[in-house]
Amino acid sequence: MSFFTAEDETFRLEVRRFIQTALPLEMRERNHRAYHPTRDDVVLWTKALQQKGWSVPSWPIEYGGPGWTVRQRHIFEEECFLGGAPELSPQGNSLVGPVIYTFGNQEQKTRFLPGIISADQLWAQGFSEPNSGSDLASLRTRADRDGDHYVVNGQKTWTSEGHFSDWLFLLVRTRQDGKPQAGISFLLVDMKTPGITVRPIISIDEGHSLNEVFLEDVRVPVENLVGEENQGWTYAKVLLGEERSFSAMVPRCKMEFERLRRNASFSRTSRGRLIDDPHFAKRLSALEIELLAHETTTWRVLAEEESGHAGAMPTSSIIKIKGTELLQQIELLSVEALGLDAMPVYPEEEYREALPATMPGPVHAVGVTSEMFYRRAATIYGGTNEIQRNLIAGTLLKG
Amino acid sequence: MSFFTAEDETFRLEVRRFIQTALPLEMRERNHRAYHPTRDDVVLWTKALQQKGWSVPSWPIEYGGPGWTVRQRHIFEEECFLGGAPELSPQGNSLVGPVIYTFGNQEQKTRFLPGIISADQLWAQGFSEPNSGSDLASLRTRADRDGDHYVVNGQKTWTSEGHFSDWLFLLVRTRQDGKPQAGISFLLVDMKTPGITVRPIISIDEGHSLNEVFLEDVRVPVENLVGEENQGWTYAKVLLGEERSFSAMVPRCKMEFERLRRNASFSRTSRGRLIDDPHFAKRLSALEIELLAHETTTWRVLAEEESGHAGAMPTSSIIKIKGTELLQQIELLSVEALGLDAMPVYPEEEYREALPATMPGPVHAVGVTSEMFYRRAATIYGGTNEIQRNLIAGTLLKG
Amino acid sequence: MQFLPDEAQSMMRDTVRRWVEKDYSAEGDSTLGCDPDRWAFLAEQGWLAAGVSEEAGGLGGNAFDLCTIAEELGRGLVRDAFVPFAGATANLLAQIAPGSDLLQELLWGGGRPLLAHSEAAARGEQLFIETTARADGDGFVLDGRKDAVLGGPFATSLLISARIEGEDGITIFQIDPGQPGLTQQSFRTIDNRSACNLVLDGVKLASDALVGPRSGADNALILALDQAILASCAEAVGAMEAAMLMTRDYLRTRKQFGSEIGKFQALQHRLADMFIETEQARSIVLRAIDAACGEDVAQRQRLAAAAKSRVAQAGLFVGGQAIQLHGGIGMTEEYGVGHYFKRLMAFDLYLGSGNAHLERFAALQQAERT
Amino acid sequence: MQFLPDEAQSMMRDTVRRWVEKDYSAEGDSTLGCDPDRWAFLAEQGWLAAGVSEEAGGLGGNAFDLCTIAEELGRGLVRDAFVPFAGATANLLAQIAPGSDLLQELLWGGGRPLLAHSEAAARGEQLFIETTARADGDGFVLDGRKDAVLGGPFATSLLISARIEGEDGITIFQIDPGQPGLTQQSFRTIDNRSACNLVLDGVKLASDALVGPRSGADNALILALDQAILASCAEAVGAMEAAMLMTRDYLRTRKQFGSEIGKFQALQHRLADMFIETEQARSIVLRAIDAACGEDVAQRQRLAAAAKSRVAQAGLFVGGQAIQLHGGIGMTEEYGVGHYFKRLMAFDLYLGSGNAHLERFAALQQAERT
Repeated sequence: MSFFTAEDETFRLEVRRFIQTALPLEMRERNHRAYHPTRDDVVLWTKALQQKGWSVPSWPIEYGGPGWTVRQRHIFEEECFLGGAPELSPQGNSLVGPVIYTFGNQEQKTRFLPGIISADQLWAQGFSEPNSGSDLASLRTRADRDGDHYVVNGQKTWTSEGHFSDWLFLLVRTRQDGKPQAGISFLLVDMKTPGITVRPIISIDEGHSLNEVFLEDVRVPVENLVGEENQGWTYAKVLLGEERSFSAMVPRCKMEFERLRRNASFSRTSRGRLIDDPHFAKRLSALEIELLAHETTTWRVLAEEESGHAGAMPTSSIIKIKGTELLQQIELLSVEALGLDAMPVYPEEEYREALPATMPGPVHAVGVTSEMFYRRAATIYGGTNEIQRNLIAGTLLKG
Repeated sequence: MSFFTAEDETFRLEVRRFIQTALPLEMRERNHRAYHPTRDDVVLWTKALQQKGWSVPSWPIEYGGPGWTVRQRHIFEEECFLGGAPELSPQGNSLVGPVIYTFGNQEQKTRFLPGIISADQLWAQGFSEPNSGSDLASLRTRADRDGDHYVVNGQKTWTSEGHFSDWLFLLVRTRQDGKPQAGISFLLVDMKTPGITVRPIISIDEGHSLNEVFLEDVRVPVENLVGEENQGWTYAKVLLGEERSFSAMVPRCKMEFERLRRNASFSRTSRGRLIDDPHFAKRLSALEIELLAHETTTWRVLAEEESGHAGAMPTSSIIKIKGTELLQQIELLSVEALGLDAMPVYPEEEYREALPATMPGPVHAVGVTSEMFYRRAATIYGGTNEIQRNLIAGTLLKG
Repeated sequence: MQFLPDEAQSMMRDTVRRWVEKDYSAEGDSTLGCDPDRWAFLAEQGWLAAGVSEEAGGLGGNAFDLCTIAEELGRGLVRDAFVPFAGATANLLAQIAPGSDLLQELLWGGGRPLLAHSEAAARGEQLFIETTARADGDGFVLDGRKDAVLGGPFATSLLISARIEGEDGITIFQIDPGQPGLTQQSFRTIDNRSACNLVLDGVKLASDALVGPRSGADNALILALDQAILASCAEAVGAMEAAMLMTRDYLRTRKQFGSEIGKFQALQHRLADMFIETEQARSIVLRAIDAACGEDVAQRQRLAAAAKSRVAQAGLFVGGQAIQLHGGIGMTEEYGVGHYFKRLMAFDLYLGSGNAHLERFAALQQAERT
Repeated sequence: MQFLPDEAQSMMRDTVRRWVEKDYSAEGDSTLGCDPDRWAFLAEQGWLAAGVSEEAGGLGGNAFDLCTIAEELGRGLVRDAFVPFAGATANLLAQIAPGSDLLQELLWGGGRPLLAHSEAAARGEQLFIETTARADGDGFVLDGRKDAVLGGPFATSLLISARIEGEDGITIFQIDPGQPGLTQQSFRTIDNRSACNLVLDGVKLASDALVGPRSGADNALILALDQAILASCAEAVGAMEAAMLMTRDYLRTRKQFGSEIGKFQALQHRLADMFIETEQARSIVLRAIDAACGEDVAQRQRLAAAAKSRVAQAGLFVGGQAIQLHGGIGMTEEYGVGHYFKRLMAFDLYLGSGNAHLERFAALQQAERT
């Protein structure tokens, strides 16, 4: 594991120690159950990190980030996951924040970045629409100029954390003619603006993290336009390209693999512990080997990013495909390993905060099945794996 | 296994007994090695069957067949495979024979059918061309009318048994305009006609069963046209649809599965016989279950054929896909089960007829690896499995 | 070997299908997981008795009849615990208590006795239980636990499997759900059914609680569980086919990049694979039904194991791809395609996972050879 | 952790690649499986010594150097037994006979000693051998057999592993190929290399035939075999990448139904999967190389097993799909894409199958935990 240097390992220890001291125990246990994070937890943890200057780990120093190397960011993310910290809200941190400091004007930077750093303002994303999934550029939500406002009408969907966010960033159509990509603009919208309705989408894990957002004559001041009108697609594309090693899900895969291994040492069979069963051990090993390979591919991508000259291949597509498919395999085996203890529903609202006095299964079963159901989305969001395979083949066949 | 009736089982015993008495022992051993059949073996065995009236098992009585039910044909084929009989030449039996008795004229029937029944004339197929594989209708070999002859020019490929056949049936282009399918005719060609050159194609098993056939100003009498000019595509399509349960490869899968099971009882490990290793037994079981399911699907298709009302679904595509993919899985595991004994080449020409005095591995290893290599073609020929999946999806999406 | 329903079975299938499509609704169900009136209707229709021989008190059908009904219920994701009652329990009682009142009321209405056999550590090993019975005067004292008893909250009496101390086989004891010493913890399953865990802590029973032969229910249990496995496989096949067709319909209508997504070849091939898996699953179930109607007990067991293994594998593939091909909408609780996946996941867990039955098949084959 | 070759390694890689592309030809090779002059050239270039430490007499490189060369040879399907000589034997001698003349002549030319260890029943269990040595006066008498010794016909002396009766460990004995009692049966492998089986029937050896510690070669053997596994994995990765690119090129040019077949999405996705598998294989090899350069012996073994398992799986997929996507032409001996599949099949069989190493990995992990 000599990908990481001695300094990296020192850094890892520092992160780990910080998490151990700063993260409340009950929050860690909650998050190890892998339910959707609550606003309270996200805010509390972001503020704790802010004390260390770590609340926006990928940002450069000049905008309030720690100025970490890519491997430091990777270590930080991994330690947070394994340590049971709630995930930082990605919408502000990884999506709109970078767009604002890269393409926004000085006023926007001053106005919006501090709220992201402190989690005083949480953000939600308004990109997808019911009829614009993989084909994002076909979006139809429109913004029409009316004096010094845009008037926005339309519908967004799959809006994570929309039910507890303060601000919304939107892709909207500001021109109807020309190529679909050409008439799109990037707007920042206060969710308290009249005309915005948020409707929850309950996902198949019975949890609530997604929402539909309806926009009806929503008046957005023109100063909330990021960059130039009709150039929003360009900004969004840069941002989607940013995700790269993030989408590899190595930390999550590791966390779930460790949970599986731990749980399999609790599961009994007629011949002893499940973990000691040679057939089970073989299946576990196949996943572990895949995880080793996948982690190494991700390190290769990190090294590429570090060296500054990314290769010609869409390596981010490989790690997105592998990470999500491996995660689903791990989680399917996790459910199977629980056996009958995976049968009960352990609903998020009853099990998230604290465990009930009586439960239909052991503590370690809580959250396993709902996490597995929820992650069926992993091969869909962030560009379906079918789209990713198109990209890989396209590059190969062109190259 | 009550798919077969008591009469069917009586019939099965009759077939089995006949094979036991009529098939020379050395021929059985040769064929259990699963190399390509020789002309001598095919002719000898066909003639033996002819004595019983069994040499063209799928033909109706009026043309010299036994008039069997589909399940009798299935039983016959299975017993022949498991009993180690050489495969009957499919070109005459299943391909050109039915075309001649369905679409040919009386003279053609009289002239050609007896030679197929007696194996006095072996046939080769000239459909595919180097640039017309899956897209057969794009074929370019042309036949131009010159008095009472066609003059044929072009090139055919993948011609099985072309090197020891007497006659060739061809799809040729007799009209250059219109839809590609519309200008194709079906010709019967004596392979001794001047202008025909046969060049062997050695396949990756290092065996010789395939050939290229070059046709240069080959003069074919017009009476050798089957049916009407430009209607050949229709005849070929009917014929390709005929294959159905044949392409399921159940008998071959069973033979290869039995060989695998037998061989795994010979293979040693540090803990005893390979067949007794629980990990290996589990992998073997997965294949056996797949084979049970596949055989049952094939029976369902047979029952459909029997009932005369085939369903709307291209069930033949399912059993083609499953049969060929399962066969490849069985054969891959067969090679792995041999371990180091699978490393030597056991070339067909040295091992087919009789085993050499000294060999680099045990008798049961002979032919296993070359068979596996050769059957990589199974998912390609007879309509690639990709084409089969297109067909299934097409029917579903239309239906 | 029967591939298609005969005329009477077709009529029954159509009746069940119509009922599922038109009349069935789980809306007003209590936490029992089923509505008593609805259940009475099922009994009246003879559906609970369809797979039980006439001698035992049933309609004289066999596994094919049972599975024909189960497939339709699976297609509609009906929540009622048809398989535990009409599959496992009815088959068990038909063997160890044919013609009994207990069986009669189960089949035709009046009572809902339910086999409670499953224990988490068994993981599909059918005779592995740790629940014990200790002789106590004329009666018995039971200790142990049963896990995830599907339909448990709806049962009017429980048939507990236990080993009498010092004896070899398994015995079935009938217990009232309100029996002192018995704790019942009900829960909702991941596929929205109702189940319970049972804890038996010194449950005292009189000698007449014993159902069937003392310490001699082993073979009957295996056959009953295998029968339930087949019926649940049939449910799964119904669910798979419905999920596959729902996906097919979605591919025909959903547009992206200017055309129906069904035009994309990669999605076409995935749909084809869903279809192939569904058909392979159907085939192995038909084969296992055929064996279940035969006399060869070893063959019955082998094929039940084969069916469970193959159908579970197909089910997770088909259910998972149904969501994948739907994209985001497939992830919503409201749209419903994900419910098939949940049912198929629950199917894998019920009565021993597909993987456990693959290992069982291998062990049976090895035992056969030696 | 090293992902890419450094400058010196890049130069070496380019030199090897150029040689493979321009100069290498197996046309005139005898049944030895390699041309002595060509082999002398490899030695001269320092390629045989690239992975051996300076102290032992090599160039001071490590597993990365060895694998860099092996990958290029695999890419070109070079038939020479580079891995058995420069991977297994050189690494073994570097441990048990560093600085010896035997190692010197292997690395720099002059002699071609070859480890002959493999026995069919071992199936990847690295220390399982049945060849025995019996003390006989000052010397020994060897009995047993070695199977499929890759490069065997080309060896000038054989290093036989055997267990001395009554002792626990493994001992290496040097034998002349012409030694009485030794029968060598040469054969051509399925991927057109040269190998032999050896039968030892009372082979009498003097005490100086012993190489390295008596009954103490076990650990060195494991490390040497694992090193050879990594080098052969690198060969396989080279072969996979070549097969993948050859397929890519074919998809770009072959036309059916009026367009390049690379336009068909199902084939595009298959190509993408071939690429992904190739990259996963490369990653696990890099990870295992990293471990091989470290001190943690348990980790080295685990990762060698992981690499073999993962690369074999990837290899059969990529090789098989390369044929499939080519269609008929892929089946011909002449066209050549099938040769990659054959090499990758042979790779799976060599030094224990991928499956055997998956089981080895699982056993090592279980041992670690207990």
